[in-house]
Amino acid sequence: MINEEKEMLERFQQYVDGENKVEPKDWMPEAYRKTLIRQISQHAHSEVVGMLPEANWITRAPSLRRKITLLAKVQDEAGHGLYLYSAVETLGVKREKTIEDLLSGKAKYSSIFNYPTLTWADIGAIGWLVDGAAIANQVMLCRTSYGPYARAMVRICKEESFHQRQGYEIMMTLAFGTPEQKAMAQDALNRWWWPSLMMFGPSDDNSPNSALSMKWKIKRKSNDELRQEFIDKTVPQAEYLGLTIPDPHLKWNEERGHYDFGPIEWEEFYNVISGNGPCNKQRLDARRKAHEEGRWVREAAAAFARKRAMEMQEA
Amino acid sequence: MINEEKEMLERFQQYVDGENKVEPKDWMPEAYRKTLIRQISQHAHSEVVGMLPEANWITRAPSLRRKITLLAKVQDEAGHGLYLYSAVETLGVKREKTIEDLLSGKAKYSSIFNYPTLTWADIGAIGWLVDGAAIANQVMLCRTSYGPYARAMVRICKEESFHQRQGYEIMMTLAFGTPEQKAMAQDALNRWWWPSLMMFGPSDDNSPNSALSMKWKIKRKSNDELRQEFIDKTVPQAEYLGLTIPDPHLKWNEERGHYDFGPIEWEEFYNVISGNGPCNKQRLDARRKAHEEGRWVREAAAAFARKRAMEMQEA
Amino acid sequence: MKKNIHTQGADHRLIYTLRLADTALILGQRLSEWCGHGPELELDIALSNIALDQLGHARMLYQYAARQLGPDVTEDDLAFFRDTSSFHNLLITELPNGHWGDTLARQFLFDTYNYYLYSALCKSTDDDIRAIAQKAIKEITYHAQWSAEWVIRLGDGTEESHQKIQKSLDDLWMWTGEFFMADDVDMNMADIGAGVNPETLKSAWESKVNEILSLATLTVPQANWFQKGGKQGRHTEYLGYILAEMQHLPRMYPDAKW
Amino acid sequence: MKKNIHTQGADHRLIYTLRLADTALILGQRLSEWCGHGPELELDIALSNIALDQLGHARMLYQYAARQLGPDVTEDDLAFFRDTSSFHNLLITELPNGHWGDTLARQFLFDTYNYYLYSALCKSTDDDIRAIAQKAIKEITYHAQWSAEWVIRLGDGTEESHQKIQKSLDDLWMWTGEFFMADDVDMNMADIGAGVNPETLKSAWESKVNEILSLATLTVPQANWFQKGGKQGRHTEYLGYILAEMQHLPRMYPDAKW
Repeated sequence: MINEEKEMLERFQQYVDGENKVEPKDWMPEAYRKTLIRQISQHAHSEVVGMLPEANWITRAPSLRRKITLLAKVQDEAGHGLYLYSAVETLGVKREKTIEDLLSGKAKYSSIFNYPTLTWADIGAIGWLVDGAAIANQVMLCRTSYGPYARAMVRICKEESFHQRQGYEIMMTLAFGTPEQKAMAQDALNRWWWPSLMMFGPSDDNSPNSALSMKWKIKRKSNDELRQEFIDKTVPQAEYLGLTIPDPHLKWNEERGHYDFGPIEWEEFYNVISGNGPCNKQRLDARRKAHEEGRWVREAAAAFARKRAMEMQEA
Repeated sequence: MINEEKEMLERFQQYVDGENKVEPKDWMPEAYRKTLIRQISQHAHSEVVGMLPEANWITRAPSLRRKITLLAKVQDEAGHGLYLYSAVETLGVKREKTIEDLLSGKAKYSSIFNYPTLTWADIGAIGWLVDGAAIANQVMLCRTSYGPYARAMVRICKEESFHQRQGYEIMMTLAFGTPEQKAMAQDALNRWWWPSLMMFGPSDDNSPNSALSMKWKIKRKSNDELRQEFIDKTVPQAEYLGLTIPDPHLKWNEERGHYDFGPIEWEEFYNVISGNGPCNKQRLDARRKAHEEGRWVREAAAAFARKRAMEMQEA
Repeated sequence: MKKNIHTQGADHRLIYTLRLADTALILGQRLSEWCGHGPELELDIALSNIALDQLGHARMLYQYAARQLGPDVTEDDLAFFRDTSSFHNLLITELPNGHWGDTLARQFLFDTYNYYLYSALCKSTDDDIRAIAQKAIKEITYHAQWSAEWVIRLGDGTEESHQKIQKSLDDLWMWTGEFFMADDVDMNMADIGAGVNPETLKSAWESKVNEILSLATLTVPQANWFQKGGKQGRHTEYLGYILAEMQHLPRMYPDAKW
Repeated sequence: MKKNIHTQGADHRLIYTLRLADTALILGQRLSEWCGHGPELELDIALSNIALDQLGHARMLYQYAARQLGPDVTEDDLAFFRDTSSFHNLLITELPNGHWGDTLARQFLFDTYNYYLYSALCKSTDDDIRAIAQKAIKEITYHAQWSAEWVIRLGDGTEESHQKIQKSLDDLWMWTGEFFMADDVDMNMADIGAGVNPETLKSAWESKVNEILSLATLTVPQANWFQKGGKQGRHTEYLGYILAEMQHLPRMYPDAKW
């Protein structure tokens, strides 16, 4: 490494250590930029792919109020996708390119969206658990070192908390409803609990990129810390609902001041990530179909805009 | 007309008058052939297009027994379509060509299938009324002068009577069921009654082709005769069900020994025939889609058959 | 235990309210099928917005209809416990979404009609209908602008988009006649100033549609026959499937609250 | 008033019977969607035949399951008054039909499995299952022949058909693993000779599939991970829609007889 670059790297580190925000036009290490592009893209893709399992219940929501709330929620996720694709653009990658990487299978998105939503209770469980896990991560990211990302997160976090409360409220309605509704809620918790814990990513000793992300203050807490926080917060909520978390090892540890929990089946996690989840193909196919079938619309809009721009110029 | 042809025409008429069947290889007047091609094709198309309104309820039939019976019935109609396309082929027109005429909109099919099936009771009403009207016509056609058509009709009539009984049985179950079921049955009768009467075609004074068809014994009863027969048979069946036929003019005429009935709205009839019915576009689109999307399958089967035939030859 | 609500022989005010409500609900339901599948995120969001507005209007109208029926009936009973023959929406709202151009063309034809309808309903002598119309008209005005702009964009975009949207308009045209067909319910509600005689909306609708299609370099379709029946409860074959999907869950657990 | 039937904690014989019944019903239901829309009349008829057979098998099995549940339960209660989590069909049966090649490929993969399964069930120690299997096996044998012939025809037909059916097989492959995954229900039923350990069917199925695909000039797909869960009541997102459509009418009028 030539000296100049080393120096810039040190200056960058000091800048970040001083809790300053990095802005698009600032110099940044190439690895910092790449890490951010990968992470924010993944986050954007997760919002967009994450629309699908929930949209699956809009037409079947059991009341008009729930239908409207769910549609508005999924629409918010589209909005989050937009903010985040814009944040990626500040790092020099066009939205079109970012989306291509998703559709080609090159880019990843949160593995949790490769599980199916099988009953209405899944809409509650996703709000409560999946959004809950996302928020734990996002609250941390509100203080991430990259300015546009941090600002997008502040906006997103506000809406996500709202979604999470809605999800928990669905769970309450079910858990305190008829026995059939309560069984539906328990079944959803059974299916979503472990995938939610996996959302925080591999344990710290298997997470090679984490150290650098922490050093550059992209992340501020480790995967395991965030996971523990989430569990500690969620267990009492499940207890309040009268539902059982599907982990026989789950137990309050007085000494640690945290809940102990059972081992996570990482084999499944890596399998789902690598494309073998129940819905990977279905989700990507749906996004590809939307993209392909929307091409003529996007092209028409672009052609129309060009025509009008030319008319303006001529006038 | 040259004398020879005139003579053959006379001989043909005597042959037909003697209640002999015309067979494919016999000489026949061109107008006879054309009338038959048109009529049998229309009949074939009606069987095939007629599958659609009933197939619309297979996945939603209210019991397993009804589901199976309905599926078997619609399958029978496909079979009838096959016999009839074969009968057309004996007149020198290939099935592919006959189907093209349907898909291009050149050929017609029974207008009744351009009405939608809106409730389960419509499946009963179609069996009872539409199949009932079809049978009145088909029983007559079992004695039509063209041999292959007459033989196809004998076979078809047997199955149609079975279908009609099934339809009436559905109506009985509904009419003697809950008040909601009875209302559903009445609603179906209200919607299907008049279109069923129109199935017999225009009144005799507006049916220019009828005379020749009667002379050649293609038909043996006039549209109005058949319609009256159908009404006379159906009214007591409706009475047994406790349902009201939606015709305020309907009344037994002691003197005629027939039911009098109200005027038919021929404007609607001609409108629906000419393409403006509620489902004309939907029905033809469905057939076109099936045909287009099935092309590669038919081509593959043909290519495979050719390959195997060549292999046989070479061996 | 829930019972089905039937509207055969119901009074004119209730039928009229349900026509408005059902039209809004079924269109909202159809549009919501697009959510997550739009041509791009901005359009996904825009169409979801219209769906949300329609569903919002449906709720207000069902609440009013439920009040007419008495204290035991809720908005959800009306949405989830009626069969097709007691639904009174316009047929055009129940047609399948088709491709984006089909959806957009339907939206433009409907929004333009809906704009003139709700503008008139803002002067209804029925306090509830008037209040609802006055709340809804701002949103509906925006819908009509948005869909008109998109018709222009697609009509005057590429050759492909021009052909596609023209075909969509041609296919949909026979479903627009129902906007303007008056029956006793309409006439009685118009007579007491509570509703609108739909025939009076026709010429404004036609001029606006002509104006926009002309800007879009598109041809106004012709038809000499229009489909009808939705308002009276006689629907297309599509509505049964919409209701099966929409109502399955509440009907599966009729004792549950959600 | 009808109540939903739940199978959580049901005994093994009932679950086993329902796995067979539900698999037959859901496949029959899917296939019946083709009726009226096949590539030609002969194929429409042939596929309807298979659908009819599957639905017929489902009825016999539901009647047996209903007998296990007592005199108040009917075959229709089991088909129309259960939710997804109490359905126990194989996942592959609930996948959308796709194009003709997709349907055909699923049919071939399934029929071949079903043939070996029912052949073994013809020796079941459970009198009812044995009697049903013995009735069904002739039809199933015919299905397996028919779908194998068609796979060969499409594989060795045109370039287009070859590519299409290969893609169909590739896409479906991950759903075939469930055929052979045994759980406690399977093992207990196999232990008493009433059921079959599905693992024992695997090698016969593999050889037959290899043989036919080879005749069809097609490549046997590879997968290192298979989908599962249907037998245990954890399904794809498709089943909910199938049930909504299938069950809507009986659920709408729960007091009616049909």
